[in-house]
Amino acid sequence: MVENKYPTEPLKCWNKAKILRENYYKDFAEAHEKGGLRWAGGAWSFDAIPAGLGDDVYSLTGEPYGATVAFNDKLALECQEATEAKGFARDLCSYMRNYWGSILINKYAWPQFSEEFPKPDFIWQDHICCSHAKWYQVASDLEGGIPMFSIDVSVGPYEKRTEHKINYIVGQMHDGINWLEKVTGRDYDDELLIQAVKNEFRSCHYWSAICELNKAIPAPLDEKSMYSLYVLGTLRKSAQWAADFYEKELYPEVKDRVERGIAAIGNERCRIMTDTQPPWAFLRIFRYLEQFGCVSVGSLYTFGLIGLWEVKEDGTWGPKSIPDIEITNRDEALRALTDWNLSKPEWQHFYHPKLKSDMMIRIAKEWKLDGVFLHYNRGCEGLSLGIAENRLAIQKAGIPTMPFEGNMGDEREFDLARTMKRVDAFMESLGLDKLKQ
Amino acid sequence: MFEQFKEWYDNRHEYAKKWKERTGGKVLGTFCTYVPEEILYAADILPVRILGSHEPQDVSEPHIFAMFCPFCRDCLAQGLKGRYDYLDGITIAQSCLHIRQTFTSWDLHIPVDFRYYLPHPMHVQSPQAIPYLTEELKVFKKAIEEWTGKEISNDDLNRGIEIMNKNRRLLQQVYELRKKPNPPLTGLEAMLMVVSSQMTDKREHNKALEELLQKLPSRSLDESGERLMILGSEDDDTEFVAMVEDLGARIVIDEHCTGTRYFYEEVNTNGDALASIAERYVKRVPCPSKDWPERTRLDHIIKLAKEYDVQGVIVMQMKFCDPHELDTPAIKEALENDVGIPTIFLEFDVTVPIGQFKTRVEAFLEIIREEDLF
Amino acid sequence: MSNAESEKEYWRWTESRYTNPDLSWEDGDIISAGVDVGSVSTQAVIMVDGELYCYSSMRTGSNSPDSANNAMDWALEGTSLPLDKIQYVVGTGYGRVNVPFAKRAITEIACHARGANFIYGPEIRTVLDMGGQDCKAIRCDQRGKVTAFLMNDKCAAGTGRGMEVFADLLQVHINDVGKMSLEVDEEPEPVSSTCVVFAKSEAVGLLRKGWPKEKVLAAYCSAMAHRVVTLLLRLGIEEKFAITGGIAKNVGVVKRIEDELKLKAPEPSIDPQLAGAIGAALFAKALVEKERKKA
Amino acid sequence: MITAGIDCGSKNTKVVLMKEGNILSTASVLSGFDQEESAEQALNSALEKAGIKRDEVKHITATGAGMEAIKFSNDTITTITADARGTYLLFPSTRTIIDIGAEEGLVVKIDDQGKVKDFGINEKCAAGAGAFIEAMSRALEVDIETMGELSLKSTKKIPMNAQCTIFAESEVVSLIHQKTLKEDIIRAVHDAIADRNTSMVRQIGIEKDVALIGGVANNIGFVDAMNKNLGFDLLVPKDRIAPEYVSALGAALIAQEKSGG
Repeated sequence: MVENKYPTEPLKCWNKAKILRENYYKDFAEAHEKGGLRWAGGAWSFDAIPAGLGDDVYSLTGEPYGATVAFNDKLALECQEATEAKGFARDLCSYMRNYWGSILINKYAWPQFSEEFPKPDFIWQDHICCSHAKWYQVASDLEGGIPMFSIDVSVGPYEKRTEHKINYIVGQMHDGINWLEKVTGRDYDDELLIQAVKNEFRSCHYWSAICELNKAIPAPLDEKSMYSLYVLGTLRKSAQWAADFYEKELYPEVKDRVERGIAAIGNERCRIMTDTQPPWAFLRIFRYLEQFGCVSVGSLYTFGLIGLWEVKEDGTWGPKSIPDIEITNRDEALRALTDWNLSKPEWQHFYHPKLKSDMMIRIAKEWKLDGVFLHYNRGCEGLSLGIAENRLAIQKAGIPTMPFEGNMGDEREFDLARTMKRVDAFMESLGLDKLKQ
Repeated sequence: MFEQFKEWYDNRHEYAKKWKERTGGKVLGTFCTYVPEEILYAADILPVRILGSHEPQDVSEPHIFAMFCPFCRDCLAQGLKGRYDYLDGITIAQSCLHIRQTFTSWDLHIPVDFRYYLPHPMHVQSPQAIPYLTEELKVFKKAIEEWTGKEISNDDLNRGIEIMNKNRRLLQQVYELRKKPNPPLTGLEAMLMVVSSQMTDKREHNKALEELLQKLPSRSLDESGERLMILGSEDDDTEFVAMVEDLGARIVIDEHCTGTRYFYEEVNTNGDALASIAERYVKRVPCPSKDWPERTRLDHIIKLAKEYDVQGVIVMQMKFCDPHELDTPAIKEALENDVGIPTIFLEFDVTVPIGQFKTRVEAFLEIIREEDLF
Repeated sequence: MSNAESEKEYWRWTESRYTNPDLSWEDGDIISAGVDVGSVSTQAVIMVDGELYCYSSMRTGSNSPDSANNAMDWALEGTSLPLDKIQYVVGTGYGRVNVPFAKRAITEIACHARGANFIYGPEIRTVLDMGGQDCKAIRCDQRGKVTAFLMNDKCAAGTGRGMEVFADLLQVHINDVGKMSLEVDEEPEPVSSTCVVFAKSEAVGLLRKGWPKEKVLAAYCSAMAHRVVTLLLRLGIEEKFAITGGIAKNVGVVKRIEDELKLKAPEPSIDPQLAGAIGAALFAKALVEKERKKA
Repeated sequence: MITAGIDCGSKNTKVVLMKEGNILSTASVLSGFDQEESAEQALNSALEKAGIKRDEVKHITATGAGMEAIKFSNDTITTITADARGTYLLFPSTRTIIDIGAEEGLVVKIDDQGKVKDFGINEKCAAGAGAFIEAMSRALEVDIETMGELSLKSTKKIPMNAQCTIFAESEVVSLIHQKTLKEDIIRAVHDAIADRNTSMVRQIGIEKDVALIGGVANNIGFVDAMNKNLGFDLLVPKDRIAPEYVSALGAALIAQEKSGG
């Protein structure tokens, strides 16, 4: 048994995060009993906008839901085979297939809250990946028709944004709000919208601030734990509870861990990051890394799916500052929301892999990494977009990479044994062998 | 009658090189049919659509993850192998993720003078789409002007529109003839005709079409067999089409972006030229990646199936092409259940196992014919 | 297969021939034949007025015409029926266009549906044909005419060839594989890999773990069964449902398919591997009648 | 000091005995169900050939798919590292190694010290590996050893479509039906595997010199197809040791270091 180099201790707010996540799925299931509304959409949809319909409007975001299904391999297989029987291809987004499957077999991944899959009242989606709007087009078909609105945000990289691009998105948002009033029969409250937008600013800002703290050696958080924390932002980034959790609980605690030198992994001696969603049913691969004293400090995915970033005076990457503006009306709120979201790191590579490579190389340097794991993710063409070019660029920058194929939500396409063999070889090439346990 | 089109199709690269010598003009490679060629013709640029070669290749793997569609990898392979070395520039209009990677990898590894990524609305059913695209087209036009150093006047734009519209009109006239009980052309000939229009100077292509339309109406082929429709993403798999027609069937209509989706609608010039062009590309029969929230393509497919009196439909699914995979079940259901037209689903790769496909297509035809054996 | 291994041919199933003792071709009106040249096996079936007169079933060689000839010669062996007395021969299967004496070729899909209709009766609506190198799910009407079908020829899992590879690996005769796979107290996890080559090494791993052969076979048979069931579900099953092709004789796979579908497939009265050739022979009969009508 | 390297492949188990950097003997047996037993057999026959006793062997390092099963080895090392070490000894100018075994192909990039820089493994589909050629030799009823030279007689290039090993068989059968010459079919088989492996190598990036090791390297037809694809000649071990022994050789070398030799 080797002595740990650094002290470790569990996260205090861990259970809080767990409860917030459960409540989210509970609220969705029970929304109607509370006289509230249910909507479904993606983790990137502008959830701040339906917030203007009232405090009793609950959402179900498809990607985190699809991942929840993936954790339950029996349910996942049932869902996937149900979609295949419907004639849908196996290579489609596995979150999407898990979600459709839940509709088809009418099972909710949270049976303690609802045996049956709760049917949403309307669909509120955004669109940047080919599967975004089409996902819910099919979902609506399978549910026998649900009113759907989707906003196209694929106007190009942040650095190239112009007035007319923003107008295109804001215009759709205004149309969307009129549509929401029509399908729900409710009056829209701009004050609630403005509040939600401010919450979203806080959620995204503080999540990045938390990830920035992982620059420290030893890393206060490992990616496996980060998955359970960043998820809140993918559920409802514009919610008061999400913003408060990140700002008032998680950020201070992680800051304190850094100050006291608390490590996620006691024997940290090698730091890596990953890319794209992990194969959710096989997070034990991260435990396996610990045997080599290897910690994954995150990824562009965990940092930049919800977190927003900017280059600070000293040239390093830090949390994007919360806009110092007075929002007085709907249009201002929507414009601010649009500009804020267009800077999302995980939206940039949709236009060119170079934009992603640059960010990844920056992370590798600033977070002091020894290598990069690239998950060639058959389950997500959106985030695997350009991954081969990313690999070439990272290699060129002199950073060792370990690509491996898998699938975030369909375990039939991930081979744990083979992947572990790959890890052995990669660690060997970094000159690391297993620490005697 | 179709030799000229086949000649163009087979020797596309030689044609483009000669065109350059002859005219001293620039040749621009285009990805996807959303590129507004009107503006390119207005600038006296020759747009050529970059397509694959249907050969096994081993060069794209380092650049595009193998889960992306074979077509986008085949196209990149053409670039990496230097077959498009005569291009002065490349441009893409935003549609699916797959072909986008061909453009970006091309941008990274194959030197060309001019590269342009044209943002293009995916939400074409939104009232915001036309004004937005109009603005993007202004920026695109400006970029072209800066590149060529020549201003594009309104007359130029109208000229570009007329060249494109004429080609669309003539192709439509030929397609009209395919509605006849025994069409005077085969599916293979039609494919060579439409695909070659995407790699030749439309003015020349128009001439060839006009000559064709002189002779074609009086041409009569052997009795056509089962009337089939092919549909899917891009498709210039001449080997497959020939195989199907060798089995005695006749392909009378297609719903491919290398076919009808490319030329079906004209630009209606009313007022501002760019706005008119934008309107055409927003309102055209969409690529499935832009066909939401409504599935407008379904009605179009059924309309075609009826107009062309189709007895069976071959759904040609490009492997890993998500936008189409997301529509296929709905299309099959609409055709089979709503209008009772049998369909067969085939998954295509860069090369197709022709033997295995032959058995399937034959069996499919046996479903339609052979009543008298029972 | 290394040569050392392939010398012991566990995969080699028994070839067979048969003549119907209660039938004589002389007093028959229409004598028709079907030859099914598959990638693994070849069958020749001769029918007298639509009744099974004689047949042969043997392994396909590397040359289709020869395989067809051999099968036909063997089928006629011991009968007084000369080849030229057969009025119409239809070729089907992989080498259908290479059957020398066939007047016409019809796909195995049409022929298997027609053959299943003959073997199992007109109430069959769904046919699963598990052939040597592909697997077909077929829907048909009461006449045995195909209305829809799906084929798996992308991956060998779920094919006779895949099963042969396993018989060799485990050194269990192909005819005993199915029975043996049922000699397990409880069903093991199916093998995970769909690639036959990897399923093989996975199986080796299990044997090394000390699993008995029957357990490994069970794991493979259930994987195979599950694979074809998903194909059936994609097509949509309508009762009654029947299985044809070589694997139909593998009780281990058949039982597992039935269990997954919660459906019983009827016991075949005739070797289900003959379905294709029977269908072809019946079509040949129909074609004779068609010609007569014309005349 | 004498050390042994054992490579437990999915098909064969190979042993290399070394003394102060010199190869004493090699031996190979079919990997049975009991891999340790197979390793034992291979080791014993190698000892016999070299005329030394078991207890003279100071250190044994195992590598390959089944290395964990070899309880009597002192330690294990992954094939990646073993290949790097073994090839570097044979060809110090090597920067890229292609190792094609029965079921798996892999590429290793090494620096001028023989240290692993990057690697790639071709998994999920066996179509790029030796098992593919074996399946084809069976379908063609041609002896595996003669596949290589036969294919060199071919004058015609025909493409193979099927990806799956088993279905490539049926494609081969149909080519036979079409009366295609066997040498042309065999060439097509080699080209198909060569294509898959070149694209695996390109993925990692080609840096010369490039060495080809593993059993398939004995197949001159395949080597020829690879050379044509890459546009230059691969280094293939022959005089000092056969290509299928290079991983075991690497393991034996590591055994020497581990035991301070």
